[in-house]
Amino acid sequence: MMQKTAADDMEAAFAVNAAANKIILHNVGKSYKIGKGNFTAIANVNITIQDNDFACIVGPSGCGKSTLLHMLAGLDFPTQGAIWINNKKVTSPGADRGMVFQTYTLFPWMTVEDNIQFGLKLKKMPIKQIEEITDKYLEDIKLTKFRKSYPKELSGGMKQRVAIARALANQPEVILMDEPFGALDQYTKNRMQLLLRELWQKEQSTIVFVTHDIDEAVFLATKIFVMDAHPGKVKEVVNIGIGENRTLEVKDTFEFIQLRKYINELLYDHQDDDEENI
Amino acid sequence: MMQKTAADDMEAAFAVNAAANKIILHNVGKSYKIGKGNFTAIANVNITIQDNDFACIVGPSGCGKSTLLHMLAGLDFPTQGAIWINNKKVTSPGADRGMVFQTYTLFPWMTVEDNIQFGLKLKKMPIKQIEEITDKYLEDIKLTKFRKSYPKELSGGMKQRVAIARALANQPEVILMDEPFGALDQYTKNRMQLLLRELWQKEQSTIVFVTHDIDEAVFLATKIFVMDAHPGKVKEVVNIGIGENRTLEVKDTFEFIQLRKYINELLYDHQDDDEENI
Amino acid sequence: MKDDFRLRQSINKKTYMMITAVTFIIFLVFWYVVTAGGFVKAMFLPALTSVLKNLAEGTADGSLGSNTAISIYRITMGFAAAVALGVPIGILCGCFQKVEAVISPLCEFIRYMPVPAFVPLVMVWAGIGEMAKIIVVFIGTFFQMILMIADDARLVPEDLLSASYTLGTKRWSTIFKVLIPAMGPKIMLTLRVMIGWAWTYLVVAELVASNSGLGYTILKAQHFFKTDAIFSGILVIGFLGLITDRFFALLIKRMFPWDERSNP
Amino acid sequence: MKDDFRLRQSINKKTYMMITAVTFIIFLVFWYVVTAGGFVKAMFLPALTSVLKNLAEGTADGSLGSNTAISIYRITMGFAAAVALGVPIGILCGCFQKVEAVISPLCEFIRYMPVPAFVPLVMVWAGIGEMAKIIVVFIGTFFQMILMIADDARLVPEDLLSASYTLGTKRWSTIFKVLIPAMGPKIMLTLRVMIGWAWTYLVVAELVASNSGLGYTILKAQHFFKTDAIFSGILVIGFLGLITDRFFALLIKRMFPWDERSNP
Amino acid sequence: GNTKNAEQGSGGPKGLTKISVGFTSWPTNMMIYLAQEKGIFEKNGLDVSSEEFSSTTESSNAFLAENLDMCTYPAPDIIAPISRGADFKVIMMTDKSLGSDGLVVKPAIQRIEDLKGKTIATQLYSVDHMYLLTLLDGAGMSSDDVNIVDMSMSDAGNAFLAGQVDAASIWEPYLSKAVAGGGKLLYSTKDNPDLITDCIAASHKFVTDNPEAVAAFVKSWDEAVAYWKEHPEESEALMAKKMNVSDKEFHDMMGTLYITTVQDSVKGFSKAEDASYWGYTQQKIVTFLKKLNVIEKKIDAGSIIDSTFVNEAAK
Ligand SMILES: Nc1ncnc2c1ncn2[C@@H]1O[C@H](COP(=O)(O)OP(=O)(O)OP(=O)(O)O)[C@@H](O)[C@H]1O
Ligand SMILES: Nc1ncnc2c1ncn2[C@@H]1O[C@H](COP(=O)(O)OP(=O)(O)OP(=O)(O)O)[C@@H](O)[C@H]1O
Ligand SMILES: [Mg+2]
Ligand SMILES: [Mg+2]
Repeated sequence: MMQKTAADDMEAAFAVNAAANKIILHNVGKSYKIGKGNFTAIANVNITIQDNDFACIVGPSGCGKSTLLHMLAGLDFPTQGAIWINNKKVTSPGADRGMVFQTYTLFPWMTVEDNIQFGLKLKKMPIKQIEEITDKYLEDIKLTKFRKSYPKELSGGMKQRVAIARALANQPEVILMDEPFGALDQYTKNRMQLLLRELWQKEQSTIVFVTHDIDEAVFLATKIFVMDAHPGKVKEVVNIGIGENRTLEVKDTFEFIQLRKYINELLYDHQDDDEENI
Repeated sequence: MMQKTAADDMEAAFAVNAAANKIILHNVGKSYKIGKGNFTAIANVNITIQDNDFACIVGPSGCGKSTLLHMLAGLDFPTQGAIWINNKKVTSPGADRGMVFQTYTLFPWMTVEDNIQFGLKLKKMPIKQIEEITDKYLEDIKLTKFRKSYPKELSGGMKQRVAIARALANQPEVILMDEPFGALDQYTKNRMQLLLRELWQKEQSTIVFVTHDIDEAVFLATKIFVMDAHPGKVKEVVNIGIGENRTLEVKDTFEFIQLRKYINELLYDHQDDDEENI
Repeated sequence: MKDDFRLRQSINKKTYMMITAVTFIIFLVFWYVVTAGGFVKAMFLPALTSVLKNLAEGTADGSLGSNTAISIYRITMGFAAAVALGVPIGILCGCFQKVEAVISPLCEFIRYMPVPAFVPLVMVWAGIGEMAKIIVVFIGTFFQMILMIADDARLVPEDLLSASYTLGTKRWSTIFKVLIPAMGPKIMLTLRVMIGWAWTYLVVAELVASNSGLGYTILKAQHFFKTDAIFSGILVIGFLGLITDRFFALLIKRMFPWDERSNP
Repeated sequence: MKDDFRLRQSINKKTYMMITAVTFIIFLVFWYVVTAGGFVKAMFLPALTSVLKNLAEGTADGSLGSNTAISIYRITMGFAAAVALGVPIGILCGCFQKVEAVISPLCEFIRYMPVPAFVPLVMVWAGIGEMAKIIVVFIGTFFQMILMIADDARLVPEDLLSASYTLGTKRWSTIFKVLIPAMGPKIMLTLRVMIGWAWTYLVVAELVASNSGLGYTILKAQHFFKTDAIFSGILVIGFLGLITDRFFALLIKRMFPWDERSNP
Repeated sequence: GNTKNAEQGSGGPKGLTKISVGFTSWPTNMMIYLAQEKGIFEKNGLDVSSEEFSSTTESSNAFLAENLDMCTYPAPDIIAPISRGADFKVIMMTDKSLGSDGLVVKPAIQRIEDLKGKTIATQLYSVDHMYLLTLLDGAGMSSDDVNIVDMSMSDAGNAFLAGQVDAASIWEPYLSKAVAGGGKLLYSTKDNPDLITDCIAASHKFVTDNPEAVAAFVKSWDEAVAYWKEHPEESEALMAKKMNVSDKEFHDMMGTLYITTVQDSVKGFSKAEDASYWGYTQQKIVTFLKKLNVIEKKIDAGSIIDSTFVNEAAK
């Protein structure tokens, strides 16, 4: 194990020199023990993501998207290969990589407000600034009136919005989001998409965003990773060149529709028989 | 309390005579105690749903859609008004109203297979038939290979598919679904939509389906209830008259696009200032 | 809602109280009838009236009050010490497998040992003063507490911890800001269980050279088989227990308004 | 992974075992040095060697074996009875507030009562045979068990019950097919706690007219201040406890492969 | 004499010497309370802290753990600790059993021989166990012929009353209770008064360091006994209250005891080859306990006695 890691390190050092990449996944694989056997969830993923990239990951259910994000966050570790962020191997989670989880993970003993402020207080930010940021995000997610509510008093979509605000308010360098807008209505979703784009441009952060909504992916991303299942792997990387000042109108442009169609085809291509042949 | 219920009963008897409705919500309201105050989640909802209707509910996050479904299921009770299903006041949950929840509620100690068979075994269905149904649904949700897996070994979308199969396999008269396809990729989602339509036509069941995806709502529904928030109420009922033998192609028809646009407008109409004015 | 078969439906608070009151009254009436009617010898079960008389006498001459006070003092001190040490150690055990490897097997080993067996040793180590009684209560609860609190720590959902790491908590901030608040309701439930346990050690603790306390009163009464005195001691302890338990239940409800299970 | 500060990281099984072994060895060495070095009088802390000698003698003449056997029998019977009655009643308590209103306050009342106080009463009620000892263990665990199991039942997520209602379970089928399986791991944890508790009542139980058993051996040794015999009794009980606990831990891991917390 | 040595300078409020005495709930031991209430200890320069225990096991353990300076003992319970190396001296006798120990049986039983195969409750290795064996021996039987169950004295009495056993060899107050509850007193120690005695022990260290205090204690005790003899009703009322029994019960119990004076102790501590010598009866107990394997090595019972103080007080 140790030896292998050393070898990986060398290879990676090489990769790192080759380009100033923000995130590097080198030969990443993940398998789970099930009973006595092994189940390979992800195999041989090689990805590089540049600084200030907005990377979207799409792929069939169960292809390993959540697993990948967990590994980027340092919450789980690859059983093969390694991950580098900022030229440092990922060995633990940290505030530099904020995450919005697929399930609701609000702290149930904190009010909406306290949930949002959690990371900021940890950083010992001045109270006035904390208040400002909280107010701004409460406004953005339209939950100002619910600032004193506990998570158990919120609907599914409301919880999800709070979780998004909590992660973003913390201003992480890398933002990892696992189907964050899944339980939102179209209107709120659109608003959140615009907000996220805006934020990303302003903060120059790097975002890795998992979604099933191809429209969403094309609208948001600078790069889309299309994944395949059994075992999970990256099928193709699509660069999205539709300009960076996107408004909702961009969705009606020819380029956009072409891209959406292309990715759709990539995804649906012989999927029917695929999932059953593990 | 008792007196009020009696009065309601009389009113309802009237309503019941007026039309052979499957589901009647009469003046339904729901409020929660928060601290010392009261929060009205839903107010004055009057809905009737006919037998073999496919009713979709759309509305902004937090408008009370989940609450409504819970009350239909008999898991929660209105604080005002009453609900009748099959001319019987809803006082308890039952196998006649199957439900897919917004959060994953698989039984963690059961394998995928056992989860799906749970309701069938309760009904003491012959084992051979149980096996047949299980096989069919495992096939439909493309998880045959995972039949012996425990929920903790599944991804979010896989769990959701199992929950759907579990509810449908039980063949309830009324099917209540709370954003069931939220975590599915487009391809699986489309497949599940077709499957659901097919099933609904074959079994002549009545479906109440909550979604944020207006496309999905228009494609599936015979009737769409558009809700408004704070307090939650039904803003408009839209009948969907695009024929009953729908394929995916229907989504490109003029009628479909018109309907989608109409509902979009209904929803987005002055939403900006709405949510903040409770 | 006649046909509502759902479990854990909360009933009206008044109804609850009434059912409880009726239960206790039936209990007392039964006791009264059985003893007053002479169906059971006083030796097996003292007459309700003579127990009440005993209690009245104790109240009148102040001995009941002072015995209760000293017993409460001993239990409280012993229990407080066990909490002050046991809860932090338990949390560490639940958080770090290396700590667990040191502490857990040792506690598993010791917690089975019958406390009365330690009484002579406690006297050797701690003398025969108040400290000895407090130590007996401590020994009886400490090791168990560590294991139970460690279990509680293990039951905190991993998701919450993951979320907190990504928001920037390190080892200790995760423990203080996330794990402990999340464990809150469970810790209180555990303490509620444990305080009852502490009381059951009262008699053992007051074996050690005491001439006061409820446990001592019971021991003394046992010597002369004064069943009425035994029963009045037992009843007073039971009553204190009931109050403590209700107090804890209320406290848990108040302390954790956010918890769905404490406040359904 | 040097800078991995996450909590509850599982360590290598061998490392765990080694740490534990080292802990126990340090413990034993310390004991040996302190006693053999004459730092502590034998009357206060017997020499490790004399305790081992005592154990060896007991093993040789078979008395240790037979005393252990009879004690295990008593504890097992009393505990089994408490489980057989306490678990179902506890579940009912957790499911139905009306049952809770009857049972819970009564249990809260009784569970605080010191078991030794009941010893003379148990004797007059149940005689001086094995039954009396079994009843003492039963009393010591039964009431507590009801309350703890009721808490366990209350901690089952409402979501799971809701799901099961909509799939057609009624009151009893929900309990048997959903609530109990979902409680499984928690029930086992509770039983694991309780069996340790049962053992601590051994000395009290064997106060009642016995002339065999580990508790009895300890009592007699106490009377004559045979610290080595007291210690060997205590150690044997602790050792049995350690085995039981490890057995339970393994059982829980095996029984609930589906549970993320039992099988992280 | 009024003792006040350097070590105790910080002692009581009035420069009294501190002594801690452990004892059990036994009528004679209530004399300690009498001496305390009547100011006898104080008058003799002592500040006695009285530590009451629920059984001899506890009091003895506390004493051996050096938490007490003195401790009361039923005679046989002294042997085991001494044989295990405990270092203390018996400084005085306090009472002799004069019917306060006995064998109570169900009414149907007429003679010792009728006990064959019956269940008898007693506390193993106690005087009353020995007493039972003596009685069985006298009838040509042994412990194998009966079923002896080991119980504490109070439990044995209660078990008999509850009808759980056929006979019990027990001491007061359980004995009278058992008789009052319908039991038949088959034999009691009225017939052999020297067999069973109670005494007070003091740690060797305390005796060496504070001989005056020990002497003062013996003197005080004797004065308390004298006070009781002069004012029996007042004294017994006080002692009964401390023991948590009625005056009558207490009086009855005292009737089954011979409360020894220092003169009796002097006599009992003088070497002789019969039961009048305390050491003689105790030596028999040593043999008995050795046979039962309770003690590993034989000791010389006479060597435990320190008669200095009773001799001095008797002068
Ligand atoms: N236990 C509760 N206590 C207080 N308020 C509650 C509680 N449960 C729900 N609410 C409130 O009721 C309203 C409706 O909630 P509900 O879950 O039905 O919304 P929803 O329409 O399903 O939203 P979403 O689309 O986000 O799932 C919300 O505003 C929520 O804050
Ligand atoms: N603890 C586990 N044990 C065994 N297999 C697991 C475990 N966790 C995940 N898997 C498997 O790993 C694969 C990838 O899971 P993952 O959650 O990453 O999928 P996903 O791409 O996020 O899917 P979805 O879109 O449905 O959320 C799945 O096939 C799943 O069965
Ligand atoms: Mg996922
Ligand atoms: Mg909802």
